[in-house]
Amino acid sequence: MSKLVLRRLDRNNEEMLINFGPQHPSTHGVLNFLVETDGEVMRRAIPDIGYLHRSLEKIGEMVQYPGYMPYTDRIDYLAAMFANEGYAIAVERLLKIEVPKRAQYLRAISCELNRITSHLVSIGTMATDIGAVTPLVYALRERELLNDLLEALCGARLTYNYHRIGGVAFDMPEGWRDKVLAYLDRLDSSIQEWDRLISTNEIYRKRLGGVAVISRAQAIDYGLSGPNLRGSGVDWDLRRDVPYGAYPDFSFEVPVGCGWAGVVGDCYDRYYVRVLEMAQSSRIIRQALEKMPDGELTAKVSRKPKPEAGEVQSRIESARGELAYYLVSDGTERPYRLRARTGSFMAMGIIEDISPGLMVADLVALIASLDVVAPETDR
Amino acid sequence: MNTIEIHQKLQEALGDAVGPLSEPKIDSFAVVKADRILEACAFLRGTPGLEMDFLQDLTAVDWPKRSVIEVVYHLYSFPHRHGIVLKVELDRANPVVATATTVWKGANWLEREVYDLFGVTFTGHPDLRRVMLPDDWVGHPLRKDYQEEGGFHGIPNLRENPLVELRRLDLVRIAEHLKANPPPPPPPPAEPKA
Amino acid sequence: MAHRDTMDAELGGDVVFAHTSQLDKIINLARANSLHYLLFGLACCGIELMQFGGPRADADRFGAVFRATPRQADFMIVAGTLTYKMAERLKLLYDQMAEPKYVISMGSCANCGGLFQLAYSVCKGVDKVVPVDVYVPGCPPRPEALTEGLLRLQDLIMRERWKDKRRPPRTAAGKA
Amino acid sequence: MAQFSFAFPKPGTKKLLVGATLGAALAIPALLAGLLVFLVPMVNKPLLDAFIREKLGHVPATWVGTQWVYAAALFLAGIAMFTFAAITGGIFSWYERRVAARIQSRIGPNRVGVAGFLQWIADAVKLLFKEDLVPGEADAMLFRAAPYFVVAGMTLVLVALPAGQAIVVADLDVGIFYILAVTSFIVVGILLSGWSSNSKWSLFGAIRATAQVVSYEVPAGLAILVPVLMAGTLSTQGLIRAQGGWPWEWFFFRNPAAAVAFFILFISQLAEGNRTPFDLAEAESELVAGYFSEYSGFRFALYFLVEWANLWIIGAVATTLFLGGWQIPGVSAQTWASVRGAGSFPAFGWWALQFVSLGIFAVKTLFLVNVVIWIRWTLPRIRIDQMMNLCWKYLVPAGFAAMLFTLVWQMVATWAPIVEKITALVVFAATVWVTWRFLQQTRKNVSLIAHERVDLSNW
Repeated sequence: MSKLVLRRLDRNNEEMLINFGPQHPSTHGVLNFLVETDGEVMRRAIPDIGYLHRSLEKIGEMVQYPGYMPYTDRIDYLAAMFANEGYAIAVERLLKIEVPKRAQYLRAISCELNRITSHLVSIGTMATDIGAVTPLVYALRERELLNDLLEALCGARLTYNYHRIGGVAFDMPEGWRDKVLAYLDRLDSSIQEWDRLISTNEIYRKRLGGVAVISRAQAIDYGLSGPNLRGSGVDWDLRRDVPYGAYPDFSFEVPVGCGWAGVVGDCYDRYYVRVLEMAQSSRIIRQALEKMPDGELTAKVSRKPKPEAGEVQSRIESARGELAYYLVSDGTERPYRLRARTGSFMAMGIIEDISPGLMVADLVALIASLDVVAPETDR
Repeated sequence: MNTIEIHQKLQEALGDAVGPLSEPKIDSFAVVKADRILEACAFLRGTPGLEMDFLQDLTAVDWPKRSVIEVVYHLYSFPHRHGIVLKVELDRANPVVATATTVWKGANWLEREVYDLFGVTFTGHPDLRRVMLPDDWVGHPLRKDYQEEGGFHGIPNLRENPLVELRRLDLVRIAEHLKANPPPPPPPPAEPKA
Repeated sequence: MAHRDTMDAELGGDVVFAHTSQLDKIINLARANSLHYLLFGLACCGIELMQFGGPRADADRFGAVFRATPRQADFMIVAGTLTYKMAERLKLLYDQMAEPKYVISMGSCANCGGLFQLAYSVCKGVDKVVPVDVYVPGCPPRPEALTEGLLRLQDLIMRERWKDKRRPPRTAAGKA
Repeated sequence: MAQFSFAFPKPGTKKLLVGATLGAALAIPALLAGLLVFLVPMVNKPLLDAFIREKLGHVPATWVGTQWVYAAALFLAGIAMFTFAAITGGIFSWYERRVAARIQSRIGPNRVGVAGFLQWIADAVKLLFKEDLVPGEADAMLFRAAPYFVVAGMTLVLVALPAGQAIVVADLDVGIFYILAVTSFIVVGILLSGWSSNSKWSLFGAIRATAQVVSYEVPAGLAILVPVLMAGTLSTQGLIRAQGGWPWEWFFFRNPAAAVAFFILFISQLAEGNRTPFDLAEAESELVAGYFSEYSGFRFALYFLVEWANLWIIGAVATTLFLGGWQIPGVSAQTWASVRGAGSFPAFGWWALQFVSLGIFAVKTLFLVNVVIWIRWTLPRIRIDQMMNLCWKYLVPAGFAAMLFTLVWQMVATWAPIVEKITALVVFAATVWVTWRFLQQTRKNVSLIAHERVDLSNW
């Protein structure tokens, strides 16, 4: 059993070793960082995760294929739709099922709504970590309205359990479409409000611009994905480049970081990419609502599917980067091995190498800009 | 480039260290000999035309029947948009493989996770510690034969059935009720008439 | 004396009303209306905990604001799944809080392990680690449910005598 | 369920609550104003002498009890100031929560009393009855003592801080420098609390706070020099007397450098009071709660109190130096003298005017307090190196420049007073215009989103 070996602290330099978390206002859940500092400047920050390790991969081997769907919600509670969708796509590929068009559109709509809620929390907590409390509350206010919409669609505010193997659980309720459109109008103006409130704030830009720069090569090398990768200037989006579901039917742009407040790949880029993505999500939802086809909600799937032996991987663009389910089937009713590759886990790996030389206040900005959430890192 | 072409290139470079591409049931993969995996990875990353710069996933699967632990590498290339799945089969009793951190930095944490949950040792890894579980945890839970211990540091891992507790409380309440309102003594048995 | 382990009389437990004096009532009114909670979100429920302080549920109405440090918190909302790794930290945080202190267990996972009965690393209920005053069911509970839990806690406090809630004096055996 | 039928609030409590709140809301400001107006001017040697001579019938110079009367007056004034600080601190804490809630489209505390007005009393009572916890590894004596240093620093400032024409406990000749000096007392308390807690976060916060407060004393001192140069006195009352009641008679408008100095002073005060964007010392998202992380119960209440009582000090110092203090428009020094009358005790009109001057001072101060609260709930926090940069690279040079400019300006102003008058009007007009533009822009921004607002209730 190997233990963490810490460098001997240099007492003459008055270095300190500080435990940052697991109960700390800005760790977003339960993460722990061992921070070696020399005054305000960090020597190193060592992430320590696992405080929310809920054995989800082991549970996957114990329950049947449809029964795992509620557990996927808990893999990423801020973006549960994506976790649902990724799992559903993986099992569908195992079973070789074609999903009806309407279900695919509903999946896209629900996922994009979820992406907005997730990004709202992300950018809101980011502002709070930088010291402005009000933007988070504004984000929560917007999120309440979105939660109402999602609740009307699937009956839950957070853990949706909406997607099914072969489709989705429910159709849109009556009048839902108009409410969504009304909300999207509101969203566009709230993004403007958000820009005026915080994105263009000089202190905010100074705090984030040029801080904790992750270069393009580094981002790829460390396996970052999603907004973090795009923040580093890599033009990559699975929805566009490896299309799945209904995404080929929609036209949208992929925002890429270009050094809005300093250098490409700094915290501000990662932050602002998320703000822009919300607007793109709204664009996708409008198109999907417009083109919504009629048809079945689910394909015909047996209640206890028994896929043939083999293995698949499904990749989707979650709010926190690439979410990939790796499923190994041995021909029984239960998965032989279930593995979820998540964006946050990969993002945690880079913190230790980026942290030297940053200030303690920058660590907070770095964690927030990478948008790591505990369930995704720990599962 | 599709998977078959990539596999061909890999086989040309490494010879018989690369096994055949699995029968494409659903997703196909190639098994590489454990001592050559690093070479295969470096080849796939470095060769122009392949450039697998993205270690998309690294995980393991436990096969107790075959007495094998498979380490699975999902590789992908951003510039060329193609990918391949490599596998390494390790001895279940003593799973050791070279680390891929020299090729992709991102492998660091993925390998730590595999070490933590499967007990696979990655030689040359800079910081091989448990990542999910406490340092003094016993066993590697994602192995198929993992037996759960009875709790951790004195915290029990079982919870009593709430119904049992409710029934006990019910009995207590009935007893107290009887104590407070003792039932009237049973009427004396009627004397049989003579 | 009001006990921590009061169970509903419906379930056979005893709810004993304390004989509170007028002074106790005034103190209790102040205590019940100024409950600061420890900012401590564990899992999914942590997000609902955030919404609990947000515009619609607005816990601030009841005088409940968050404090980041356990020393200044009056009650702890254990929001989410408690793993073994975290359980020891939770106990530490609980010990660091100043008396009188309360615990609200939020969500099924915190109540009994909930969905994660099969998990090898999840503690089956917060009450295995710290005493719990109010259980809020749900997975995750809505902010409204948590507000109800807060009101229940206020009820509980109103029925207490302040003196009973003090930490016992330190014994010779060691520091408390 | 029957067992939870404890009605709270009980039927009938509501009327009581409304009554109590309204009573408190009226009585507390009245009490405070009364305390200030009637107790504080008593700390005045001629007045006390007259009191002894005419009401007690003794000769002050020879009577044994004279010193006792002086001491009693001082004691009463001290009590008055401390009560004032405690109660304004409490009310500000409630007020800030309400304002913050409105800024964040929430409601804010509204259960304890009408609009939650008595919330601060509930908080205070709760904290009094909470366990006073001393961490096992802490330096117990210093840990216990530290809050008192902070409270003492805050209270000592109030001694020389005026609130009305005669409402100042001690009109010191070096008043404003005395304020600068005793403010540093707070640093001692902060450093002690951080050190003695034996917690790394506390220490971090304390070091940050110390660095910040000590650094920002420099620009604050330089900015204070500008009005001092203009008035030619260090006495706080003297500074106010050198200004006038109308806005263009304030130092802020009379000298362009003074306007700059006002902002330097205001920023420095935000930093010294640990308010956003300079709340690095108690940065919740970085340092848990900063230097008072380990404090609980009563001792935490003291920090709590100082934090909000500081709001008044921030506003009052800026008002005194730049915004004309208690000066009533159109009431000159001669008017004050004539209203007072020639008797040994002031006439009734004088007391009434005291109330007016207190009111004017309070309005200006509360305006600044509002600005501080508004800034706190809007802006993010700056980083420590940026904070130091701002201080040493921008504020200190600007402070020096403002001081030197003022030296020249004063010569010009004595040579041709009309220049000063014209400048005052121009600067005043410019300020009005900027304010007007700001309000217009705000209205425009609000209208951009207002028409699409959806009710927050479940739609």
